[in-house]
Formats: sequence, C-alpha cells, structure tokens
Amino acid sequence: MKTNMQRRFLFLLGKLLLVAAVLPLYLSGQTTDTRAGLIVFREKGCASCHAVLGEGGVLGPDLTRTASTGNPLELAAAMWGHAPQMWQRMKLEHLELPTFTTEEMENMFAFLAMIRSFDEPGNAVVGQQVFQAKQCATCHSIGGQGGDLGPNLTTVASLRNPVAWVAGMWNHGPGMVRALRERGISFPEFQGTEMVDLQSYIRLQAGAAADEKTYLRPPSTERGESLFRSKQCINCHGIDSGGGTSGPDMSRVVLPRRFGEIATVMWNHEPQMNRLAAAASISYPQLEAQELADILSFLNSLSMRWTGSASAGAKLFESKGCVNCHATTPGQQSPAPNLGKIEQSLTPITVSTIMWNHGPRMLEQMENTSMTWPVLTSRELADMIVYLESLKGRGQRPVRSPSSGGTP
Amino acid sequence: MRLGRREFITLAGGVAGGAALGRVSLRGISRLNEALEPPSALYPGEEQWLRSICSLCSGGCGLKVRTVGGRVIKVDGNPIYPVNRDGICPRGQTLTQLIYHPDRILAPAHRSAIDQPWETSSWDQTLESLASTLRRLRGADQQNRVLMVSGRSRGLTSKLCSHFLSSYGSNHFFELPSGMETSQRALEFMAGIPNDGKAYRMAYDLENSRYILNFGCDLLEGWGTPAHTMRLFGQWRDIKRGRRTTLIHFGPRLSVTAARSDEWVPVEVGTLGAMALGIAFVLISEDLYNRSFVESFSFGFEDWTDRSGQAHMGFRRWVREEYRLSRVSEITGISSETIVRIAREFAAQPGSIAIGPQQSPVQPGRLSDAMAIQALNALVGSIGTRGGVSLIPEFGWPLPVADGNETMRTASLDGLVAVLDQSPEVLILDQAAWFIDSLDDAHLDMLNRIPLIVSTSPVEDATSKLATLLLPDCTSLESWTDGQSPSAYPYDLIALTPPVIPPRGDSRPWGETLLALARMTDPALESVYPWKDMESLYRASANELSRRENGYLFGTQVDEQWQRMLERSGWWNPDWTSEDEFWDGLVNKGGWWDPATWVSEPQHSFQTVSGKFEFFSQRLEALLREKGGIQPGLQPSVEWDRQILPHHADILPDNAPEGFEWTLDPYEPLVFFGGASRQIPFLQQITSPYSGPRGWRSWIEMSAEDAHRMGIEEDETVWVESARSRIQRRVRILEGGKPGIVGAPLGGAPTTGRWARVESTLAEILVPISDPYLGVRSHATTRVKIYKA
Amino acid sequence: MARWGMVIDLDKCTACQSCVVACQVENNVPSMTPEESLKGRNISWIKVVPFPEGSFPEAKIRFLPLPCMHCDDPPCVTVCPVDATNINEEGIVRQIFARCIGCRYCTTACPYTVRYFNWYEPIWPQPMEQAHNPDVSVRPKGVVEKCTFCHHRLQKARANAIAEDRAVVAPGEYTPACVESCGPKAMYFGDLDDPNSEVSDLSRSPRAFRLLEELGTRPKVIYLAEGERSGTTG
Amino acid sequence: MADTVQQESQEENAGHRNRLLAGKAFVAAFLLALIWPFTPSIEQPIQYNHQKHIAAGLECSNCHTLYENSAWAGLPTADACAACHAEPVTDSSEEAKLVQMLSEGKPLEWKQVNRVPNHVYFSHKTHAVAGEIECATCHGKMDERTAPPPAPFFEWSMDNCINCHEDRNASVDCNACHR
Repeated sequence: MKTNMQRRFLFLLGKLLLVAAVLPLYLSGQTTDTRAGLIVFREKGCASCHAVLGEGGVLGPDLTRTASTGNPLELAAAMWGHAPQMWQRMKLEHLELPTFTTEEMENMFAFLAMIRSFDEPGNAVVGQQVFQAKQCATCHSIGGQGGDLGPNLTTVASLRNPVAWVAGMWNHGPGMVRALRERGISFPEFQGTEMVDLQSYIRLQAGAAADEKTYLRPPSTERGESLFRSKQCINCHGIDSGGGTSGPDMSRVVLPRRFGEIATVMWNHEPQMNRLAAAASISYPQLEAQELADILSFLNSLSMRWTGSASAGAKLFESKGCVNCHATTPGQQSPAPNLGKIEQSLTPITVSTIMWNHGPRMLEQMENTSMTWPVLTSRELADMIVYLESLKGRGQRPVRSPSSGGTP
Repeated sequence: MRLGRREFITLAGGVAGGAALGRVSLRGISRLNEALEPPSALYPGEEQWLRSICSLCSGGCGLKVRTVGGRVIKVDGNPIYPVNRDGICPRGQTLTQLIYHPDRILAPAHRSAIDQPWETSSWDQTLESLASTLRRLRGADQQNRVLMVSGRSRGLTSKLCSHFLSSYGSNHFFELPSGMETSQRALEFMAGIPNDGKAYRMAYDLENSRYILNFGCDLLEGWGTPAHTMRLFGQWRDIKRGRRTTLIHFGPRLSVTAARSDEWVPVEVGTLGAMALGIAFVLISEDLYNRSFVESFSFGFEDWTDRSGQAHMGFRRWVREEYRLSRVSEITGISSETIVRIAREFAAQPGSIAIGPQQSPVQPGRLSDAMAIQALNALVGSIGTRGGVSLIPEFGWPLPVADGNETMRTASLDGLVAVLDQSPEVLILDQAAWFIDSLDDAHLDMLNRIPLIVSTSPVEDATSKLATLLLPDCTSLESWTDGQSPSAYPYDLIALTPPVIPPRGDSRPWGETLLALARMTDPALESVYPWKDMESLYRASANELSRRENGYLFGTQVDEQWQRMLERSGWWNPDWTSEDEFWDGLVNKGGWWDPATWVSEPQHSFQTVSGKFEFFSQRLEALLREKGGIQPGLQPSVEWDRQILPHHADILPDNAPEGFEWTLDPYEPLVFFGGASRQIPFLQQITSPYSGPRGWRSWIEMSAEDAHRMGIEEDETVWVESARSRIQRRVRILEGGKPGIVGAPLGGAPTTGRWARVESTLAEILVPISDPYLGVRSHATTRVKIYKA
Repeated sequence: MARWGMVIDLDKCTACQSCVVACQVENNVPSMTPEESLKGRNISWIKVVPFPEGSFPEAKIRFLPLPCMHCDDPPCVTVCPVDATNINEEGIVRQIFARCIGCRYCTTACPYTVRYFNWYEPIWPQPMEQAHNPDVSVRPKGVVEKCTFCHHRLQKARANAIAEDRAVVAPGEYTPACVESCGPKAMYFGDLDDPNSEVSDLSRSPRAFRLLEELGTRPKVIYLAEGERSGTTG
Repeated sequence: MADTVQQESQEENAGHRNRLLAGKAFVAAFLLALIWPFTPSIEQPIQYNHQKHIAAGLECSNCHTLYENSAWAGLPTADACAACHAEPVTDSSEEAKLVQMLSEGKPLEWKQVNRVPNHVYFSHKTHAVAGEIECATCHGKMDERTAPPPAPFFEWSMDNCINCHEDRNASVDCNACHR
C-alpha cells in the first residue's frame, strides 16, 4: 500500500512541478452579496460572539481588528486554526453550532472582506500631534487660526471619508509640493491611520461645520478597473506584468487593507510619482473623490488573490498527519473520508464550509485517537488546497474571480 | 274567555316558550343560543394593515394599525419604526377608544359663555369669528394678547404653530416640558453649544450604557418616549446581549422605576445633587475618575486663577471639603457604604452614565442638581462617548417658508402665569390638558377672565370645558401625521404617514385649521403659508429633506447595522435618487432616519469659554452677573464660586408648621403622563400597577408603616392638608414605601364628559418652588399633614 | 402537533400593562362603568399583579402578568358539567361560549383566578363598538370567559399556512396580542414541544418557574425569575 | 270568613285554569312551531340575476372580492356595479332601479343571507381555498339562479358542519370553529 502511494506521489510531484504554481481558486464565479453576508453573520449567531467595527459580542475577537487582510485564504486559515477552540467555547456557552451552505459562507466571507477594508473613526488626540508635527498650520487655517496659503481646513471638515480627503489633497498635490519647497518644509508623509486621525482632529476643531456630512458612494471595482486604464495609471503601473514598468506592478504590491491607508500610501508617493509622470509626459491625473475610491477598490481587490504550490501541499499532507486518516486514491478505504473523492471544487470558502460543517466530528475522532488538530498557516492551506485540487487532475482555473471581496 | 293582564302574560309566555323550544331542533344547544342572541353583524369588510404614528404623547411611536372595513380595530407597534420597533405602551393601544369615544367633538362649535350651551356651526363661520378677533388685535397692534399653549412639542404641526404665532406677531408660545430641560441646560452651561443659531438637543446613548445612575427620572412612567424606554429596559436585561446593564435609582418614592431597578436608593426629598456630589467625592478621593478626560478636556477641576488674578476654588477641592461622605450621608439619609459601593461600580467600566433630574410641572429639576449630575458624567469621561450623554444638532422637519422665525418656545409655568396677568384676549389650547392639570383654582380664575379660549381637543376634556370655541382636531390616525426624534433619542429621525381612516364627523387636522386661519386672517399671512393642505406642506418639506444627502429610509435591524457600518467609515448608499423617490419611500416605509447620528468619535471639543468641559461654568457666571447676582465692584470670591459650582441646596421652603410631618411627592403616572387620556376607560382601569385594576379617581400612596401607625385602611378617604389648602384623597397602601413620603399622582378622573367626576386638583395644595437660576417654577414637593376624613 | 406556551421574563417586565390593554382591545373585552370598576369588577384576561416583598428600605415589588396558565391538567375542565371548556390537542384551554351555562364551577376550580363571569350584558357606549374585532365573539351575559391565547389568531395563521400548502404554522406567525405589544419584549410565545423554539429553550432556564406547580396543574405559562444584577465592583 | 275561603278557592281555581290555559297554549304553539315552514324570506334591494352575470363571464371573486383571502366573502359595493352599469346596458327594470340608485348616490344595502351562528368562526379562505370546497357545496348552483336566494341553501347547524367535517377528515375540535 505504501509503495503504491509513494509511486502515485512521485508521479504527481513530477507532474505538478511543471504546472505553474499560480492557481487562484477564489470564488466559484457567482456574484457575492455582502449585505446577505451580514444577515448570515447575524443569523448564524457569529455576531453574538464576534464584534465587527466594535459592534457585537465580546466572547470572540473583533473580526475587523485582527491582523491579516480580508483575503479569503487568510480568513479560512484563521478559522481552521481556531475552530476547536471556538467549538469548545460555544459548547461551554450552550450555543448551537450552526451549519453553512457554500453560498452562505461565500457571502459571509465577502462581507467580512468588505468591512475589513473599512476605516474606523480616527483618534483626534493623535490627529492633533500629527497636525503639529507636520506643520499643517503654517499654510492651513482651522477654526480661525493658522496660515492662509492653503485652503481653510474648516471647509473640508464635512468630508467623512478619508478617500475623499486624500482626493482633495491629491488634486492640489503639485501646487502643494511647490509651496512646500518654497518654504523649505519637507513633504508630509503619513503612516498608518495618521491621515484618519488627522481628519478626526480637523472635524473636532471645525466644530459645528463638521455636523454637515458628505460621504462617498460605495465604490465599484469594475469602474475602478476601467478608471485605472483611462486615467493612465496603467501606463506606469502594470497589473500581472501587463502595462508600464516605471511604477511598481500593482498586483505584486502588498497594500494595507483599509481604504484610508491605501490612499495614504498613494499620497506618500505623490512627489515621486509626479516627477516620473512628468518625465514620461503623462499629464497629472485629476481624480474625483468617487473615482479615487473606485480605483482603490480595484487595487484592493487585487490582494484578494492567492496562490499555492501542489508539491508543497503534497509534503504537508504527509507531515501534518492528514495521510494517517485520509486516503486520496479513488476507491481506497480509509478511517476518514477519502479526499480524492470530493466532487466539489476546493477553494478557501468550500474548504471552510466543509471544515465547519464536518469539523466537530473530525475533532471528536482525533481526540479519541489522541491526535492533535493540525494548524495551518494561510500559505500551507493554499498549498494544501492546490494539492487536493490537483488530485482531481483538473486544469487551471481562471486567474482572477469576476467579483472580488474588499468592496462594499 | 276573559283575558286579564296576568292571563295574557302567562299565555304569551307559554306561546313564546313553546315556539322557542320547537325551534330548537333537538340537535344542538347552539341553536338555543342563536335564538336568544342578536344576529351577528353583517360581513365586516376588508382587512388592512396600515402604518401610522401615535399622537398621545410627544414620543410619537410608529404604529401598525389593523382596519376592517374602514374601522380601526387594533393598534400595535410598527416593527420597522426605529424608536419603538414593535412594542407599544398602553396609551398607544387605546387610540381605538379615543377615535370612537362617545364624547368625541365632531364639529366646530361656539358658546357665548362657559355656562351657556354649545352651538355647532360650520368651519367657515367658526374660523371667521376667530380670524376677525385676530385681525382686530393685529390692527390695534396688540398681537401679544394672543397666546397658544401646545402639548405637541415636536413635528411639523408644532413648528407651524410657533411659526404662525411669530408671523402673526405674538411672542407667546408655550409647550409641554419634555422633562429633559434642566439636564440639558446644565449640559449647555458646562459643555457649551455652538452659537450658530441652530437648535441642539441633549441625547443619551442609553442603548449602549452599561451602568446607569438614575437621579429621579420616572423611566418607566412616561419619561422620554415610553415605548422606547421600555425597549431599552428589555435590552438592558437581555441575556443574549451579554452583560446586563445595571440601573440604580435614586429618589424618595417607591415608584415603578424604583421597584424595577437593580437597586433603589431611597434618598431624602431634594437631595439628588448632594447624592451626586457624594459619589463625586468617592471618585475623586479614591482616584477613580477618568484622568485623561479630566486633565486634558476639563476646566475648573483644580484650583485656578482668573485674569484679574483672583483665585478660584477647583471642583476637586470643593467636593473634598464640602461633600465628605459623613455630610452627604447625613443629607441624603443613605449610608456611606452604599455611596462608596455605587461610586466604585460606576467608575469600574466604560459606558457609565448619570441621568436626571427630571423636570415637569410637578418636578422641580433644579439646575444645581443637574450640574452635579453632569459633573459625574464628566468625571467618568462619558460626555459624547458610546453609552454617554451628548449635545447633538436638532434637524427635524424643515418648514419651507421664505422668511420669519419661530416664536421662542417656553416650557415655564412661571412665564405663562406672567402672561396671564397681562389680560390676554385669545388663548388657544392645543392638546393642552396637561397644562390645566398643573393649575390651581386661582390660575383657573385668571383663565376664566380671558374672553376667547379656543380648544382643539378631539374629545371633551379639561380644555374644552374652559373654552368658548371648539375647533376639533382629529386623532393621528385620521390625518397625515408626522414624527420626529423624541427627546433624548440619539438619532435624527423624521416620520410621516398618510391617514388610516378619514376624519370622523367634521373634525379637522389642526395643521390644516391653522393654514385656513392664516388665509382668513390676513393676505400677508396667506402668502407665508401658500399650501392648501398639510399633505402639500409635507411634500414641500420632504423635498427639502431629500436634498440632505444622508440617512436612510426605515428598514430592518439588519439594514440599521449595515448602514451604520457604511456610514462610520464614510460611505453612504442612498435609498433615493430624486425628490419623488424620496417622497414615495418616506410614505411607504413610514420615515427616514440617520442611524449614525450619534457621535462616532468622542466629543472632546467644547463650545465653552475655555474650550473645555467646565466644572465651573463661566457661561453661568456671566449669566448671574448679568442678572445682578453679584454687586458691581464686588470681587469674585470663594463665596461666589459656591453659587457656580455644582452644589446641594435645601429644596423645601420652610413652610412646615407643626404637624406637617409628611412630604407629598407628586408624580405623573404613565397613563396620565402629559395630562391627556383621562377620558379613556381602558386607561382608567390600569392607572397604577400597584393595586390592580381600579381607577376613575385620584389617590395617594402611603407606606404601609405610616398607614398602620395612623390606622388607615386601604381605600380609606383622608384629608391631605398643606399650608395652602386641603383636599380629599383615597389611600393606596404601598408595602415597602419610604415612611414619611406620600406619592400623589397628577391627573385622575375625567373632569368633563359622561364619566366626569368632581375632584379637587392636586395643584390646590402644592406649594410652588422656583429654581433660583432658571426661574422655572413648578408645583412640587410639599409638606403636608394627613388625617382621616 | 404544537404545544403552545408562553414564557414571561419577570426581569424585563416594566409593569406598564400594555399587555392588559392589548388583550382588552383585541378580544372585545368591555370596559366597566366607573362604579363597577371601582368595585374591582373589571374583566381582564391578563392582569398585572403586584407582589411586594420585604419592607423599607429593602423593599422590592415584583409584578406578575397573569394570563390563563393553559394548564396541561386544567382543574377547570374537569369540573365543567357541560363540556363548555376543554383543552385541545395543542394544549389550549378554551371556553365554548355557546355551551357555557354559567354555573361558575370553573371559576371556583381555577387556582389562578383567571376566569371571569359576565354578570352583565357587555356595554359599549356608542360608537365604541365600531372597534370590535370581528374575529372574536362578543360574550353575552351569563357565560364565563378567559384568556384564549388569542386562539383566533392561530385559526387565521393556520388558514394561511394551509392556503400556502404548509403543514405547520411557522414560528412567529402566531402570536397573542399581549406578546405582540410587549415593549421590553418580556413575553415569548411558541411551541414548547419544539426543542429549538425560543420558549422551550427559555423554559429550561435555571430561572424558569411555574405558578402553583405543586397543584399538579402543569401550567404552560412559564415565568423567568429576576436575573442577578451583574458586575459589582471591578 | 267563609266568604274569604270561597274567594280563595275561586282564586285557586282561576290559577289552576290559567296554568291549564298556558299549558294548552304551550303545547299548541310547540306543535305549530314544529310543523311551521321555517322560511324567513330575504328581500334584496336589487333582484340580481346570478345566471346572467355568470353566463356573461363574471367570476365569483369579481363581486365577492374577499372570499379567497379572508374569512369573509364580501358583497359588491355600488362602485363595483357602476363599473358596468353607470349607463343602462339592458332594458331590465331591475337594472333601471340600480342605475337610478347609482345616480342618486345611494349605497347598496345588501342583506346577508347566510349567517353562521354566534360564537362560530367561519373562514371562506379556509373552506374555499385551503379546503378546495366548491362554492356550490354551500351556496347551491348560483349559475342557475335568476333571482337572489331568499334563504340559505345550506342549513348552518352544528350537525351539518360536523357531518361535513367528519366526511372530509377536517378537525372536529371545538376550538377549530368556536370563537
């Protein structure tokens, strides 16, 4: 039996090493509904333990404040890793374990990805420090105090979205750079949530002027993709090696997960970008706030992709002990289900669904045989999925899903 | 055969009996019933479920109304109305009894004097008689002899009332106090509001509060919006929400709120401020207060020196020196241990809030107490935070008129009595039964001297009894009705519903009557209000609202959470793209609201002189100077500081001669809150949950201990005598009540209509108390003696 | 077959008596004249009963909304000589007005005193009877009446279910008027035999108790005692 | 004394006679009531011809609008009639009467023919939709009626209800019908 398996292993390895490792297996192709995801999240009882954006239960972690991006793979890995602990806690609290359909899981993942890209209200105290450190008051006035070279910041206090705020700055970028140079002030770069904090401070200073609220409409990834081209971003920034090369390939850049933070990164590169664009005689792109939001949504969706290596997955299958219970050859008997027989196409979402619905039984059996629950990093989970999927001898799947998470 | 009377009856009985028995086919006893019973009504008609809004108090809960064949059968809470979501208070339930009340006023009427019979007349005639008086006064430049008292404090009709008065030229518009006035004034003095001409209101985020110190608010007896408060109460104790919210009640009377709180702290009458300062003492002495808030965002906590170099006492030293536990314990009658324990619990977690005091025609709600209570919120940093208190802009229904302002609204009884002294000629009482309840006989005499009193009541009540002109309003189910964020509610909200049934008889929505009155009085007024009816006015107002780019139409709780998430991060997904769509959505869903109104980031910018939260309110100081509270040239001193800093002052004037050993604590029971609803039988039957279904007359509540000592039995009639007068009341014995305290409900039997009953009003014996700062006078806590009748 | 029951969380009850009025409006219960009312003769299928406990200052008042308990072993049914009151297979104890002869044995037998006799012809001053609920009988003088768990609502819900080809009434489709009106959501209603229903879940709570259980009546109205105040110091 | 006795006995006799009289009257009335044809005829404001209307293609639900979704069947309002008969479409004298009433704005006060006993809950929806019982089962063949029925077709007695319920395996629980 072992030799048989080994032979099969070697055969597969050889075959797989030739296959490109890029096998993104995100969504099954149907469009996801983030709002439906919220309903799933509430009705399955997730909300009674997990908060999102500070609202909800306190037993589990706030899902918008944990590390990692909204990438489904990372979510699936996190869920996999913590499942036994979660089940135990739920049992303790007399909570019923809900089951999910793939569609429900998919909508919930989309929902979680979306809210994880949302900015949280800033901290005005930090904002004040930023305001002072960056010498904003030299040029801008707020609440009647400060310079008058730049626009009065009271007028932008109504902007509730950091993206709208950055868009305003972006459009005045070249002028601002010039003015700063003339005064010998260094170009202000921002870290992390500083921009959001600053905005929060401005709102407080503006007093009643901040009671007016202007928002952005939920952004569209599709519109963002076409804007990325029409605004000539693509001329410098490639996507999957297509497009210009003077800027970084946006499909390879690791962007922060929140819109405000992505916008901040963009602002920080403004002088450099401006210079390079001028050199390539590309006119400085003026961006409406909504347009910028759409573009950021598109960029954010790029981080929803993932890759895995079947060969690494094959090794993990053995080293994590999966092989002890699960057979992979069709027709073969094993104590746990034969994983070669799974009809469903495997993605982080289907894997999470299967794991959630059958996991408690698996855990029980493992405890009976004194085995430990295998913990997988997201990388390992990716490899494992690609490996298991390859057992079916299926070919490559579309590179990017038509609907990505990360957009509201 | 001679048939005498007796024989005839015998015979007839025999025939009837025999025939009846014959009719009974011996198959089922039901036929007997049928034979004896009147036939059931014709088929009842089509069943519909419609939306409306309750108008029985200013809370304006959303309603779901069942009609069958055009008759209103049942009223319930509207599940998507954010304020009450499904639940409803007992008052709202009785709209059916109000609509079909036998004493409904169904046509305009007038009489020459209050002892003369009513004559019904057409709307045009009746309105013209009022319009001609208004014209005459305007011609003689005596517009201020017209005054209006209104029970609707929110919504477009209320706005129209005060605006109409202003356009006409009168300054006298009085409205029902919301109960929050004093707390709000205290917060305005200490936290400040922008001086931008906009309206601001105080809001509590009680949904997210975790530990509530309730200083005397009758939370479960009509405070705020009854159905909303009840919903909150259920949420505080909902195990599924995780940690239970603790509610501590301070007050001398064993009210329903006291009985249902987690802990009742029966402080002595008038010592709420002292209690708050005692808790502040513990927070400060044990270093439990929120250091980061107090140090960075407050003023007057530590000793300070003003520009003239004068040293002032800081709140810290003030409390540590003046409100030591032993003293507070002595004033309040509460043990030091209790105060310390509560203070520690209060400071232990975020989401703590102190609310109160309540202000009403019978509750003084003094400013000094209110400031002490707001100081507690500052000490735990609960100003403008989740679960805390905040001042938020009030939007409400816009009145789309070109010019003119609203007349200043006043809720002060004092101010009103002052105007009554100036021989007014026209008094319009609009849903103002509450107002009559708070008047004593001397005041009523003043009213009787007014030549023209107009009542808009849809049913015979205390106002129609005084009036010589009736312009009957209809109930909210019979007209277009609006709603607006009720007092203390933390979100912006606008609601609108079309009529559920046509107005009964010839009654008319008051808003439409006002529009007609404007047309008839003066072409100048007509041009200000060009709308032919309320629907077109609502339409114009809604168009203005639709251009405000925020908020959502009413939806489910999922929608609510979804929208809040989007909005907190700066996204907004509009439910409408045009004015027409907004209008359709507004009417179909029942309203619009902004579930993200509540400050999402702590409110640490204060519109005060110092730009910080002021334990020592410089605005109050300026006000006192203006009022001449301090003599010119006199230097500020510590004695002066005493008046500005939150402090305790004895409430009861020394009006208690020998034998006046009880303290009468008046209150408004849920069913009579705001003074209305006395005519509703179902409400009369449930006046107090203490003593089961009874009602139709006023009572006093006496502790079992006192009753036993006096040999007074349940339901016995006693005299209640104060320094002013004496009245009779029945006694309800309250097990566990605080000895020496006598609870007395405002309201009671109807004063008019078929169930009218003569009772002396409580106001007769109450000794008024004025707040030294605000000048607000209320009939309040009074020393009385009680003896058997 | 469902077994309908009610859970009342005394911890959440605010004693507002909304349930009392909701019931009266829904079920065409007449309001008495002030004179009769003052004698305590109101008919009220559900009433809120105060239970004062302890003396000042440790006083507590518990308020107990008291509808018919719809006992599984109802004493009232056993004593009825004409089968005018019975318990159906879904556990609802009903009064058949057409059969009732007014002997009042049942009112005496009921340990919860939730049965009411009509001493008078019901009177609604004109035009209050316009608001009558056509789904509910107007009881004549001389019969006993009581809470029905708003049985007519079940009849309608079931008709809807059958018309839509559903075998059973869905959870939440049938709710008595008192439960529907409850502001603090202190009242729950549903199928006690459905292990997943909210009521059966709550009925297993350690706070759950039934009134006068020792009589063996097996009530289907279950109360939840007041919860513990959370978080003292720290 | 004797006089008094005599008088008493006379009165006693009179009382006896009276009782006898009442008894006879009772028996006579009882017998009469038993054989008396119980047909209280109901007169409608318009002699509506069901046959003609049904032949013309009208459905029951056109006039009895509620029967499919409520407890009640519903009776046509003047507006419903006016939809076709605002102007005369035939030379029928009943139609002329209707047109006259419509033009005067008088409401159509139909009299209810079928009436379930008190304290009984009867739902058209349950019977006609859920139970799929033909209208004709209880109302007779309306498509053959040229005048409004003067009396119920079905006798609304508990026995009749129970019989039918038993036949169709419907609930015979008291609570299923009694309200």
